[in-house]
Amino acid sequence: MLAQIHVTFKEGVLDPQGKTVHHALNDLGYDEVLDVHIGKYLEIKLDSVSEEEAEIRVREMCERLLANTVIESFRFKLVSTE
Amino acid sequence: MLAQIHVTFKEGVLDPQGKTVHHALNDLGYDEVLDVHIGKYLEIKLDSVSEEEAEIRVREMCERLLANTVIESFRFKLVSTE
Amino acid sequence: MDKEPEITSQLVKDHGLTGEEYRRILDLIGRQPNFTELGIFSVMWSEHCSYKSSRPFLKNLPSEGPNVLQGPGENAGAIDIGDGFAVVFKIESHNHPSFIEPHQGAATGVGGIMRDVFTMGARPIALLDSLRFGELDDPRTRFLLNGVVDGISSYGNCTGVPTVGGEVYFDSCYNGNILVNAFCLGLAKSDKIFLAKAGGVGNRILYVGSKTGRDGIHGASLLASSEFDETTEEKRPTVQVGDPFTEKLLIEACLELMEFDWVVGVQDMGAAGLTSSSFEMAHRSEAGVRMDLSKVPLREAGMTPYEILLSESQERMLFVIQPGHEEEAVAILEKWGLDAAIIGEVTDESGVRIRFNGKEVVNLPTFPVVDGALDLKRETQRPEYLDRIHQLNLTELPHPPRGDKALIKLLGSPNIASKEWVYEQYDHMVRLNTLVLPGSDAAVLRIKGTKKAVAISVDCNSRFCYLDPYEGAAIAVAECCRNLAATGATPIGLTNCLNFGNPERPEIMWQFEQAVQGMGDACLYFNIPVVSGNVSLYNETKGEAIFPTPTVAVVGLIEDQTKVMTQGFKKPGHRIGLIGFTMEELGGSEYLKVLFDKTEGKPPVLDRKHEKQVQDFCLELIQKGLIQSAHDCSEGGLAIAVAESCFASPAEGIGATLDLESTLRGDALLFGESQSRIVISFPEEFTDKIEDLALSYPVDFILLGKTGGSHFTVNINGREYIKQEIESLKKIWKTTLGSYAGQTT
Amino acid sequence: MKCGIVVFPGSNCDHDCYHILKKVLNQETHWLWHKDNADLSSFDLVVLPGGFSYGDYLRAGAISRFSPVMNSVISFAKKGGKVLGICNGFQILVESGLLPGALMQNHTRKFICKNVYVRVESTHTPFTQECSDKSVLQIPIAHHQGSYYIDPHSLGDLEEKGQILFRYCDAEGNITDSSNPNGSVSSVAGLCNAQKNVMGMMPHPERCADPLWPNVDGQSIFKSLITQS
Ligand SMILES: Nc1ncnc2c1ncn2[C@@H]1O[C@H](COP(=O)(O)OP(=O)(O)O)[C@@H](O)[C@H]1O
Ligand SMILES: [Mg+2]
Repeated sequence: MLAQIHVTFKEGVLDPQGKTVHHALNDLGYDEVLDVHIGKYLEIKLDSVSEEEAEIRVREMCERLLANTVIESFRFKLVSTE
Repeated sequence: MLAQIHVTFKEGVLDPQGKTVHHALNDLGYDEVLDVHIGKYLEIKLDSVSEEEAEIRVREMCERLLANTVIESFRFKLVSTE
Repeated sequence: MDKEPEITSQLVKDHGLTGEEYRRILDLIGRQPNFTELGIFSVMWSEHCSYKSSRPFLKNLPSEGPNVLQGPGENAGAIDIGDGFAVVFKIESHNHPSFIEPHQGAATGVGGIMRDVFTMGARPIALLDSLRFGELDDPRTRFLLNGVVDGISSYGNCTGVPTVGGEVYFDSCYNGNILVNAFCLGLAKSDKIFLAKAGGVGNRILYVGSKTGRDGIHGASLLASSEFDETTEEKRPTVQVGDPFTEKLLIEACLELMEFDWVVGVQDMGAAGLTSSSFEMAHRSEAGVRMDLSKVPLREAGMTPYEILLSESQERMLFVIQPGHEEEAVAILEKWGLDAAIIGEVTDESGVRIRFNGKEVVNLPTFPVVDGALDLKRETQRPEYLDRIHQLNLTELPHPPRGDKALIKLLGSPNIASKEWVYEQYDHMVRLNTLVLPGSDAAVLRIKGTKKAVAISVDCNSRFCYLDPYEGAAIAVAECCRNLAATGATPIGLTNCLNFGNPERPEIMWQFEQAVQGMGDACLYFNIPVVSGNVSLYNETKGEAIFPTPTVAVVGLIEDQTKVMTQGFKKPGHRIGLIGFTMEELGGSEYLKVLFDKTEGKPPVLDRKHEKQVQDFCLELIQKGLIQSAHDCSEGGLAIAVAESCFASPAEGIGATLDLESTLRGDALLFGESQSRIVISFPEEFTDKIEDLALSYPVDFILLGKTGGSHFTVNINGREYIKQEIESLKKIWKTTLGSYAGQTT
Repeated sequence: MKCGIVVFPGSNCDHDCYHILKKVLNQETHWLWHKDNADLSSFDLVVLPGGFSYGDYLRAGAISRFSPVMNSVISFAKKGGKVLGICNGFQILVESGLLPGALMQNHTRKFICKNVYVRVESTHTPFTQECSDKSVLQIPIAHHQGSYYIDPHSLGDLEEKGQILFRYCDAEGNITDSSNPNGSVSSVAGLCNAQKNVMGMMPHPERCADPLWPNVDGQSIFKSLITQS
């Protein structure tokens, strides 16, 4: 099983990196760029576990370690690797 | 239009962050974690452009700035925001 | 725009204002405030902004001196150091935000204190941080330690300001309330210190820096003005994210702007953001201000005037400039890629009037807002715990025949162990000024273009303050100055950060009163002006307050930058001596805590006169080039001081043999924390000179032994008390903190 | 020697390089602003200093390499002009393709500021000719993304052509795992291009070149350049 996790800043939280890259893209001539947000993408390979269990465990991993829930939110998808 | 971009390390390039998080998860008791890879996730909001054009432009942005193709590979998806 | 909420007693309460305070507002402005105005009073009358509990006490701190250019009351204090330069410095807390989100909390703390300094026209050249965490086995401690250090590292390093020193302590009293106190020192031309003034009618108000977002509304002001409880989690969105890159640009751009004489005043937007900066500037200049919030650069759509005024978005400043220079100013800011906008002007009215989308939304006189909060006459009462804990009976304490075990345990205590794991994550060398790197008693920075150097130390033994807040605070001042003396510096000024529990409890206010008194008396005695400071109250969770922690940072001056002393032994075969006098004092010591888990007894006695002589003597030895190392005795006492001098030698470890004669208990002699002691080393041939000089002061001075060999050996009255290999001792001392921080669980 | 020091937004060792070149070594030294597409033909040396240009956002050096001044630096280098990239400057050089490989996050995942030892691996370059071969220099590092990466094939190439100039080592000059502070491939601390006129290194020689401190090991690099012009 593979967990694909996206961790991004919560709405309204300043994203300095996104802001700077946004400016850089505009400066490079990509005027069509209206906004940039930068987050993390994690892929976690899991040993044989049921989907229900994985769901619970991965959520827990995100809350405990992978996301900083004070300023970040996360979402994930479980993909079978068989 | 929204471009959802994933930038990840190429095969064979060591991902120190992924390795550390892997260890940390095991230490926390998540023994089912077999491997962790950490990359970047970018969301770029684009002004009205055709999908074909966006495809070309976003690929270019990735190659020029968003990914370092010496060590990273990227993939992206365009999502209509209407 | 949505209709504003109606003012109800519940709404007033939600804004942290008491009924009495609300009635006072009605009295002062003669009408009901609207919603936005209520928000303004709420932040400006909060404990954090108004100092309503602490101000009556702070008046007792001495703040004057011939070289003081600016004392308390501005963004930071300033002291003339000669040669046309002034140092500008301040320390400030970011405790509550750091507990909620350690990385961003600590990072924005660093950003805030730097802005306080460069607001005054000074280039920040040094940062220090005083950190306190809960006990090691508290599950959150490791997470908080890593997060805070990471936050300071990422912010300080990116701005190119070296973090040159600090302190780190662990104690269970900080389990629910960590302390993150950040200090910044800047260098300015002594005749170009900028103040937060609005100046004359017609001057323009220029907004500079990041755009305003919804972050941190009621952040510093409310967070820092109430205790933590179960609802703290809900306050989370008030945490702000820092952008050190923008801060770096802001430093450069602001310093460039301040070269021009059409810049009238500057104020950073810290706690209570645009509100406090505009009201305070107007108030100080007895001027009026008109602003139009529609001109403020915004990050988010649909923000209300309430939100714009109360936002605590980081990396923003307010400038007041003379009319006619708007374009010049904006051009400089654009060159640095910063947002800038003229948002208002100075008027001859006596209040602040604010418009938004063509409508007036605020019209308030400045006095009620800035100075209207009544000083609270908080009750004080001596806490009962004191009588209980003062009873420490040393005869009941086991007294082992050898000290090896205790030494090893102390070296592995995170309070004593090397802080290398922390300061290696900080760029402590950038700008090429750091003459004494972290790891010695005080940091020393040369002042380019002069022969001078400044030394900085930050200190507080809060265990002593818990046992006796008056003595504890005085000891903090003395120890800080002693740290400076050990590097060759004379104290010139002090800043403090007073971290205490809930001021509504009379016992806490008693601690506060005592500590301020102790600090003030010590400063008077040592003749050190207190030029800036900060108060952090409500460091308390579910009724458990932290130990009183009046952190002090003292800045000292070294006239000749080539005469700087460090704590490491330099060569084998040098003599080791002790300036000062050792008594049987184990109260409040790290030894008592680590070996017996006790925080008891009375703190060591501080004899101020003796302290001063010890410091002066040490300074003279350094001036005359008679000694090769100096290190003050603090936590862990004499044994730890000598061990640290062994570890810090350039040869990665020189041994030492001490031959002591004493009637004291061995543990008190070696691990007791008697004040006013400095360990020195020197070439044998200077022994007589040093002894003669000691007699002339007079100051206690004894020979302890010699450097050399690969062991740390201590003999007491001819019997071996400690013998350990330096290499293995050093390993414990060096790796303790890092291996703790590096574990995951 | 006429030196130019590029100032990117977020550069913070620019003043330190200036201090060493101008005040300590008495060289003619000028600032080069990142927005200017300057004519560099009269310069003998261009320095890309350390710091956090563009906050190191996205990747260290990724954004700065598009600064207008980099066009000038690239054509200056192509014509044989000497370019020295220190720390962030090194990162910019690899991002811009003037030097091969990439700089990744330290394997410790932490910023590291401390003194390290490096061994001089080649003295046949304008940057190291004043050093003695295999000598050990003590130079501070201060970086978060300093772990040098290059594929094994290209690494062999670098070695063959003598492009590796510095390797992390212990005080005696031994290359060991424990003396590699950041996990760099083959302990590489600094390298140059095939033409030997562009050099990048993670350690900060400007931090050990002022005689006010006892260690002036960094001077040998600047003196190599000065001797030459
Ligand atoms: N948080 C920190 N940041 C930077 N340096 C630190 C920190 N904590 C401790 N240090 C450094 O470690 C050394 C020892 O600290 P400490 O034991 O508190 O010294 P002292 O007892 O002499 O005041 C000092 O040089 C100090 O600056
Ligand atoms: Mg000390």
